[in-house]
Amino acid sequence: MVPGIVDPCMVLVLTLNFHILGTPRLRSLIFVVGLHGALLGFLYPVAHQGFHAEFHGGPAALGALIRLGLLTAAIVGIKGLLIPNVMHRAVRLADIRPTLSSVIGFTPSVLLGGIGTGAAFLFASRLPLREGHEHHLLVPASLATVLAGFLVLVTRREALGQVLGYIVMENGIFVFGLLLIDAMPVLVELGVVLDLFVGVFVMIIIVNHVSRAFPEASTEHLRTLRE
Amino acid sequence: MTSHALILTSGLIAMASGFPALVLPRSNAVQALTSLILLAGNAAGAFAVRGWWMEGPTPPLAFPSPFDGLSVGIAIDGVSAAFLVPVLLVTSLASIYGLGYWRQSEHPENGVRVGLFLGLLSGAMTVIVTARDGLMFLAGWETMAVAAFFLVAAEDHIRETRMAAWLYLAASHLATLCAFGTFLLLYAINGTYEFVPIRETGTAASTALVLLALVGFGTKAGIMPLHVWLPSAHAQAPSHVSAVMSGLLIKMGIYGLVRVAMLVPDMPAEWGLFVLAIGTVSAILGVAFAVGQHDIKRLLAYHSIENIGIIVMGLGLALVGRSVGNPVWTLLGISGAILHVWNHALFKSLLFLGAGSVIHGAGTREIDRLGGLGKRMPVTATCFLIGAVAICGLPPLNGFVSELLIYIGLFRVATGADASTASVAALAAPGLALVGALAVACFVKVHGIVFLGAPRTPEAAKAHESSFVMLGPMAALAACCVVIGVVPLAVAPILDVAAAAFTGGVAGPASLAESAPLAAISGVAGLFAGFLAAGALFLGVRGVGRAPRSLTWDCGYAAPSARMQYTSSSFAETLVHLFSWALRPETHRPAIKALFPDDAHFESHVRDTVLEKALFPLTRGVLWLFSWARYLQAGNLQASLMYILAVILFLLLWR
Amino acid sequence: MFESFPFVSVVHILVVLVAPPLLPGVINRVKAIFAGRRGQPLLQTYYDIVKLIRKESVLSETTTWVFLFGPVAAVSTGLLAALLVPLGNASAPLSFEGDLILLAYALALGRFFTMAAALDTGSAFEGMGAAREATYACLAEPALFLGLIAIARLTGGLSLDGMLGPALLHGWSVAAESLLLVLISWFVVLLVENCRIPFDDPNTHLELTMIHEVMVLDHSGPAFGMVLYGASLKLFVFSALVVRLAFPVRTGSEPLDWIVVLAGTIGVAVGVGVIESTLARLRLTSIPALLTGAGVLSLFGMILALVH
Amino acid sequence: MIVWLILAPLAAAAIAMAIPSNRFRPWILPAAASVQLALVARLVPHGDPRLFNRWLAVDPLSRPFLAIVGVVFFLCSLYAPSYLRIRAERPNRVLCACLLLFLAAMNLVALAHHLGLMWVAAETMTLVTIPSIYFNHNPRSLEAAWKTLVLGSVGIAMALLGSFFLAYAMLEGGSASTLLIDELVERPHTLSLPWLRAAFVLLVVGYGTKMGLAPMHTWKPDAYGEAPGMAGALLAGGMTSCAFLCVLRFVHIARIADDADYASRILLFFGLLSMATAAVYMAKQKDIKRCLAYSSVEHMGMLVFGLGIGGGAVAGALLHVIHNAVCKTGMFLAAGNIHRAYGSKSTDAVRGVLRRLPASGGLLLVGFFAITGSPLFGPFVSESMIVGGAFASGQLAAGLAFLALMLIVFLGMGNTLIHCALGPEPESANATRFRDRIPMVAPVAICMLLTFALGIHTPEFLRDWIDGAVAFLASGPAVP
Repeated sequence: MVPGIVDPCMVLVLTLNFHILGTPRLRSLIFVVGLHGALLGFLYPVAHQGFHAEFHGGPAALGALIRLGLLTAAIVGIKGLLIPNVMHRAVRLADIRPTLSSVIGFTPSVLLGGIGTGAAFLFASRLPLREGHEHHLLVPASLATVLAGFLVLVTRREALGQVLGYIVMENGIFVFGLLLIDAMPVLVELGVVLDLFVGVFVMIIIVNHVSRAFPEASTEHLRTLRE
Repeated sequence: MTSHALILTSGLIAMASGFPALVLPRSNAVQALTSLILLAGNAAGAFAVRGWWMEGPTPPLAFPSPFDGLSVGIAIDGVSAAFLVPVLLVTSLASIYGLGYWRQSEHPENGVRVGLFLGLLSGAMTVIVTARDGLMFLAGWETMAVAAFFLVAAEDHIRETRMAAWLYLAASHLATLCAFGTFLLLYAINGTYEFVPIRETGTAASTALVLLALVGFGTKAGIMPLHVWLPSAHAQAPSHVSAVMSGLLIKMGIYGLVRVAMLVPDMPAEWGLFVLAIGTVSAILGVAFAVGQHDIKRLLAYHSIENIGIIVMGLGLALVGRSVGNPVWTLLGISGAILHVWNHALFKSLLFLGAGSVIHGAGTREIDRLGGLGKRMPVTATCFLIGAVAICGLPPLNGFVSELLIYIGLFRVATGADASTASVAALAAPGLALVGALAVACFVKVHGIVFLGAPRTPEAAKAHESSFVMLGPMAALAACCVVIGVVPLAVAPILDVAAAAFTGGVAGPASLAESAPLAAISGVAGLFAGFLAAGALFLGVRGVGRAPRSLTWDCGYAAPSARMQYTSSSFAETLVHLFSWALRPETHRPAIKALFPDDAHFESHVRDTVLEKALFPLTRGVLWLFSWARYLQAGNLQASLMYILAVILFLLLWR
Repeated sequence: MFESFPFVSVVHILVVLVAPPLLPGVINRVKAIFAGRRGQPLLQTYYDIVKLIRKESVLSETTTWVFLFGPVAAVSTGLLAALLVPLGNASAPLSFEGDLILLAYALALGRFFTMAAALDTGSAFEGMGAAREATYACLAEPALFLGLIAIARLTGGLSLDGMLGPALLHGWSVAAESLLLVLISWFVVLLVENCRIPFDDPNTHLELTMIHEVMVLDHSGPAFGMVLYGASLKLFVFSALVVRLAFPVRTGSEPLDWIVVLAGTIGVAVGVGVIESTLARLRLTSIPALLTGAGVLSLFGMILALVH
Repeated sequence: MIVWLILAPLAAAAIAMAIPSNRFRPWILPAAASVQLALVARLVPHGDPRLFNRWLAVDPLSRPFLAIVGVVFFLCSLYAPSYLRIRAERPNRVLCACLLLFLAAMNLVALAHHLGLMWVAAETMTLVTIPSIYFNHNPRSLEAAWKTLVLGSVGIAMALLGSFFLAYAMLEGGSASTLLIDELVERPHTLSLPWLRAAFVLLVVGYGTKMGLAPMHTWKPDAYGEAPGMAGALLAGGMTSCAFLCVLRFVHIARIADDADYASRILLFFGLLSMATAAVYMAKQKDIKRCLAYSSVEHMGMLVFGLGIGGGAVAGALLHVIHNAVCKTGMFLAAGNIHRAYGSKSTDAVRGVLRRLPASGGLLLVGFFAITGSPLFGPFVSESMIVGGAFASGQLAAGLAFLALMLIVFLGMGNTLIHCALGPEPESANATRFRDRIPMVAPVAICMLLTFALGIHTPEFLRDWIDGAVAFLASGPAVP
């Protein structure tokens, strides 16, 4: 019952994942992560079956339509525009090096991402799925994206890279949320977005501090607190 | 007020005795006040015991507990009373002694602290032996443990003292946790923390209970190889504290063992034999280590291990007797153990107080730097001699009586039991004989080197006798040693009651007066005193005491110097060598290279083998392993994130 | 006529008071015979003691009352021990359950004060002697007790009277090998406790190698007389123990029993003399090995008694 | 009414932002804390009708937690003005506001009766603690703040994914999907087991990160070590307790779904692993505050261990939340005083505390004995319930392992703290002029007195709360 457009989008998401894992260029990464977020934002109304039902239901659904539109705009706006912009500003102001580095290198990152995606598919195929969800890519794509985000978090040395990894991970979780839109009250959805916004915002503030305290903004420097 | 309420009050007064001094100005008078309150508390305790003795058993005093629907209680029974008597007596005497030994004006920094925690320690022990349930017991237990920690750490500006205090605390916490586990298991089995016997044995829980109790209380009591904390703590604590610790605190471990033994009435005989065996080993090794020491307080501390071993032997004997249903063995074992608890409390406190007097007078604990103190400190020397003879178990003093009970019990088992049971007892009795002979060697050494001969250092030559407040308690303890040794029948009734409490009235054993030659001991003591008097009279009549004085015969060498005297290390050398497989003596020899070497220096030490050769390496090994774990947390955020990922994947795949 | 307790006790006490100094004389006579000399009179020890009691004494400056207490304690404990060992047919004057332990511990008390007296002089030699005495006693004591356990197991008695009486005869009949081992072991204990060759040479002239003799170097006059008497008492006690162990037979005639025991002790003294004449003193370092050997013999004896 | 528990701190935060004086601003904290305590005293005993479509409520489970938050915050707020007076060189506007927001967030976690709202509150809790960790504005505190933020956010993301999984488990199980606790408790649900289990793992990992369970604990020593003692106290006493409440909620759901055994296994795993990790890293620990942080890891382990054991141990775990919070708060405040007095928190410099700071040092030792399970103190009571529960339910090995780990922890912690407390004072040049002063010792003393009092006697109302919470945890829809 998931609209047919969702699956191609998921393929796109997965492709973007690989790009995120493979690119060392910060600007390109910020852009792609923004794109990633925006894409999911657009999927939000598409996946909202309850809305479709209400929409066909009659004029009472107009309020719902407005709500949906605002929410979509908020998600797309925050994830696709605001966050990339803030990040670009941070890069510019804090004079952060424009390339990222990886603990294990970029090719192995992509390779691991591939393995992770395969594992996600395997895992998802073994989970009992609800009728209508079995043949869709939502579950595996969600898990694969979470894994990809985690991989970026674990392997990137720079603080900003980790922030981006975190966003990717959140996006993966959001993909899963698409399955549940009907069941989940709007407030929680808003919470997701707000938390993402606030969380990332605070992170960026800290990254600014970090880059002022330690040039290079690499977390390699953040290793004085240890056993 | 019932005797149960009175004994609790007594404990609380004792605990509170040091608190007024916290707010009052620091002076010797306030210190005396602290002692006085403690004495008042202990006197109340004595009245409580007397009241209990008169009125017989009454229902325990109960309070609501911090737990749901449970109550905790206080009561005196035979075993409690048997432990209460030494507690009340020795803490009082130690407190008085402290007024001279640890004067506030001489110890402005920690005088108040020592008074405070000594009171807490005394009261806590009263609570322990009267507690009727695990919670009350543990409350008293921990108060005691922590108070003793601060007492050991009284002189915490000395590094060794800090190490000793920490080692004590570590061992003490092991003991506390084991006791904790013991009573929790009791709770799990019985559904109550009250001391109610377990009816089903042989289950994993009851086995664990007994093992935990053995480790926990054994650690507190200082059974070899769990004794590691004991020598250094006793050596570093102020002497009157050492007296209380050695005389009483470690006995609380014994009390715990006795109490747990009462909770598990259906123990197999093998456990009793095991206890007997560890007691024997502990006694032999304890005294062997003692022989090698040249610090008088460490030496006395190792003798505590020995005597605890003897007490545990008695307990093991009682357990064997209980298992096979032989009331006489049980009676001899438990009353021997409890009487030895008393005796050890008396003579070991006496010896520690004597050692304190020596330290106070001559300023060192090193036996080899003393000598000839008998002339300058005659009272201390005589009291110490009485303690020394008593601790060796020699007639006609108290140590002999308790050891005799245990010996007779062992001989009875060896002659009366089947071959396998008898074999343990048949090895334990010669073991005890070996212990006795070693103790004689050790105490001849201590007394001889410290008090006899000529002073080895100028400090020893200038030693002064202690004041009356210090000598009085020692004299009192010495008198107790003599009285119990000469008239053991006087203490037989309370031992009978304690033994009856131990068996829980099941197959009530015969009275001690019938089972052991206590009356004969008195007769023999009288006869012996007659012999001694006759001999002394003879020498007196012959005027030997007024004989002319001359130099000691030294094979024609007429300029003997005090440093030529035999030292404690040389005295013990052969014995240390005989036991070197266990003692691992450490010698530092000079390397002689030239024909005419310069000043050379030779040292030998007997360190604690378990501590140095087992525990420290083990700790280092564990710490080394732990240090590897530190690489897992090298401040790397990526690594931390990976642990999260890893644990999620692991748990998702863990079926 | 021996049935009445006090009379037997009086005999016992008289024997104990009078007989002991004879034994060193016997030993010395045997040694003299082996050496082809005429030797001292048999009663030389009595003469020595009497002479010493009449002499003046000199004390060391360093000593205290403990020094004089040593000989007193040695004699007192020796007497006490001697009253515990059954000699004739009737029981010893002092006899109760567990008296065997009192015997061992009374002797230990005597040893304690002898050693303390030695240390009181502050002499390195006397300290050395005390140390050796203490050390060897540690090894001898278990051997003694292992033997006692074996005997107690075989006889079921816990007092020396019961253990060394007719019940022991039964013991010899059922477990002779066990008791034989104990007997050998106890004889070794006798030698070491009384400082005889091969453990100690009472006649040596070098203080460095002595044990008992060096401890009493500073005693003189009456006190030294007591030392000699105490030493002979101890020898007598151990001899009597060995005799009673080896020969628990009751002849039926009570005077004969007394004669048997006394003759036995003299026999033991002869044996000691023979050993002293034929064996050399051991090196000090190998003494522990021999004593341990004695202990092991006793242990075997005890094990045999247990499995029996 | 209960909404004031959230609104009052928010208002106070706004006021704090508005007050210009660095010196007077901190007094808003005790004021807000008093309001909090008054509200808690008013509301908690009775409970309150559900609010906002049953999204907020005081239920039996949240009662003890609201009380803890109130007490811990109150004690810290008593300490705060004097502390901030000493630290006059640092502006405290953001700190004060964030502490108040933190209070609001903790209250919201305790009140939230909707799993999604609870999650939002938990996330807020993480975010608003960051400025207090970064209070010192030096590279070390920045690092600590960064690590706390990233790990906390990842954890909270996992919790979100877990919540989604849980919702999906309901969908898949065929029942109407709801995250409202009341509905979950009242209506029978069939949940899809694989999804439920995956959800449970993610949720425990997620909220466990906030609690500081090993191996998600790595932020804890850093944050506690670098934050002011007061903030450390709030984190250790307040935040971790609230995170435990979140875990409790999911254990409740697992029980409703009849999958308690799986949950127990996961909880025991985390419990023992946390205790073991704490034991390992406490050995030879040279930093007092990090040592306390590991102690916190250990006690969080104890909580989930008790929960995993089940039976009487659950009540023990609930009680232990309170005992641990009170005692740990006092210890962190005392450690803060020591840090002030020595200008260091390393055992190399901190020696002879009992001589330099007799009150703080003595109270820290009291706290040490209390927290390591000495009888007479609160934690002993709860720990004995936990281990006693383990023994009573036949889990002998687990109980013994618990005791053994307690011993190792004692050894490690004691080695650090005892050696700081005893001995002569060092003659180091960097000694500050700070000494014990009543406003900064009194809160510590109150904590220790409370700990002691709770060890002697558990008050009737507390017993009722615990019983109520245990009953609530056992409640659920009738099995069809």
